Amino acid sequence: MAEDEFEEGAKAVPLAARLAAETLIVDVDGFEGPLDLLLTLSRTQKVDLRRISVLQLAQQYLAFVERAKALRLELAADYLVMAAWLAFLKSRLLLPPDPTEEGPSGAELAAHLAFQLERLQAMRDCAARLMGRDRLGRDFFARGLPEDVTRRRATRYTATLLDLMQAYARIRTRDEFRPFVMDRDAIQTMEQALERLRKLIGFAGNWTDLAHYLPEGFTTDPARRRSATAATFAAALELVREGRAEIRQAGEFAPVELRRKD
Amino acid sequence: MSENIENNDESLFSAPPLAEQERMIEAMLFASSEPLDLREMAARMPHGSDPAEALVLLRKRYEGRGVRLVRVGEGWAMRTAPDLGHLMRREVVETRKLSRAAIETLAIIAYHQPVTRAEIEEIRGVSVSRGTVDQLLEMEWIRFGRRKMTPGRPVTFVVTGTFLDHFGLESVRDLPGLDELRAAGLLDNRPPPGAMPRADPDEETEAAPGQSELFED
Amino acid sequence: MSENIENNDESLFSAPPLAEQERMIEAMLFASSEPLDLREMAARMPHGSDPAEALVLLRKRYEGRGVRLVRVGEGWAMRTAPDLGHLMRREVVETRKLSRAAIETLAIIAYHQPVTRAEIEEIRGVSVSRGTVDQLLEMEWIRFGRRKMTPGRPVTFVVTGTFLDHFGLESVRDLPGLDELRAAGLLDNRPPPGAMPRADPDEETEAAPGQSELFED
Repeated sequence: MAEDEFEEGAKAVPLAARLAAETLIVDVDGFEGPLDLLLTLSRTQKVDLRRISVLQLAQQYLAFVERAKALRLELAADYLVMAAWLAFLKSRLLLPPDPTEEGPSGAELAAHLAFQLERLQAMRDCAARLMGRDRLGRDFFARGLPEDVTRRRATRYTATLLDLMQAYARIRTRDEFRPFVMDRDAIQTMEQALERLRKLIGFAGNWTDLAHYLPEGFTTDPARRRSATAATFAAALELVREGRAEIRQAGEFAPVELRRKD
Repeated sequence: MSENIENNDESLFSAPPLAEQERMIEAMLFASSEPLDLREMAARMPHGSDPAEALVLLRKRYEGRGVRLVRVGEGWAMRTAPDLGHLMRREVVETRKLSRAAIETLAIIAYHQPVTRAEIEEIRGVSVSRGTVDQLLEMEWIRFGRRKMTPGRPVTFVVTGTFLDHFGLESVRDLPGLDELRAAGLLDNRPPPGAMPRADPDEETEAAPGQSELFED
Repeated sequence: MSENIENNDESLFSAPPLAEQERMIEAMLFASSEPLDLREMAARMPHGSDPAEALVLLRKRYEGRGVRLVRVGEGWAMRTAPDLGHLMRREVVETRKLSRAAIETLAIIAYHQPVTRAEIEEIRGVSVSRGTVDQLLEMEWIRFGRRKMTPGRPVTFVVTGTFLDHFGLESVRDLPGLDELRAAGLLDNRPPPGAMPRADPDEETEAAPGQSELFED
């Protein structure tokens, strides 16, 4: 963001003025913020960053800002904030420390700035070393013709004990089978469902969909199904309350499952 | 300038050692998205190289390995060994409910074992499809029992330990009896009809060869 | 104790010989352009296989070859030897040139990870543009790490396996110069004494919604 603002400001300068300016100012849009500029300025000192004169650096920076102002260069806000801070640092470094004053000393602030510059330089060096490494797709290569893993679908069939019992009961009563509930109307009462469920629950060792507990003849006709579902559900809750069964549902509209509690 | 001298030196000193050429074609064949022919390889290698000779070495090196050097048309390519193809597949398991025919067949086997196919058909009142029995066998929920000492010595079916495990039963004797089923309201109060519906006698004989076929498998 | 013996028996009987396991991982690693980790390999191999042991053998086998077995973070991959890169000019994939800001940001994330956006800005002394981070995320060279347990719980960035693979690094511990930097204290999170000249004090709080937006993506 700051970089963009700065670039715009730099472009506003007439060509003649730019040519007249010092190298640093010509390159001003090449800087990535005030810290970058400070790092570049520090190179003129030609010393180890650990032994850099922060005072000298502050003066260089302030001079740069002055020149930019003289050229009516619009400096981005963060460059000016840094200038103000460096002016403050400069005064701290020049004046003898005031023991009554709180906050970090000039020397501490200067040391931290030197640390920041050294760290930024170190990261630049690391970036360069990183980019100079052998790189995938340029210096070394992956398999050009990968053979993808194909996914194969396998179906596993399953059934519950209740399915098995119901199936057997269905066979043994086929043809002759007329569930007594068929003689009544399309209503299964909760008492009926509860009586039925009490007998069935003993066989429900594993989680079984509540829908499987609906009595024969109550599963297809929507009205009967609704009645039996409501009654069976209420009966299931009753069994859970009695501590004879456990009930669960994985999520909204997921099947409600029931299991005996041992 | 110095580069020129180097290039000259290189061609003067002729091709790299064969072992180095082998490394080169190994890398090229690995990285290439399509088979490479000798001409292409030679074009990329230092002057004087002989990819044909290096290929022989490389091919030998990969003999019996997990990857092989194979000829594809005019070119050469690296391919995984065919016997390891199963490693390139991943299974996705999907659980589905057993069909009504299968669960009924299974119930009959569990309650009546050992039971022949003809007996299953008699109880169900319909013929049992080959697929249904195969499916239960494949799931290892049923297996073949002893042959019955009746004419034709038909094979029988029994349930397996896998079956008991799945349904959490210690033995088939733990299956609820008819009385319990009735008490649970799963069976009508009226006694089941004395005579079971008989299947078409033709169906039974038809089923017999199917059984022995299954048994052979 | 008896269990141990049983386990040994089991693996003796079921797992294929080590040489065969080596062939298997060779085939799997050859077939994949992406690194595979031990878990993935073991899942595709017969029960009782130990890809770690076979990997040691395989790595040795490919030492000095045109193709090498390299470690990439948690995974393993086959890659051509870097000294043969010149033969693969045709395979070179032109990567988008990264801006200086992006390269520096990447280096800072790699060496300081997990690192927050504010920390990156502190190191670079300039705000990090959204586009720079987006580009690195899109290239899958960086990803979001855990949120920092500091006020505002800012998100952090870390480098990915793709990053390690691209730069041929076994792990972030192998980043060049990491030890020297650490010894010099340049990776310390040294808080600035008193108030620091921040470009915009509001920036940090402003950045927060942007960050969480990114995080949601």
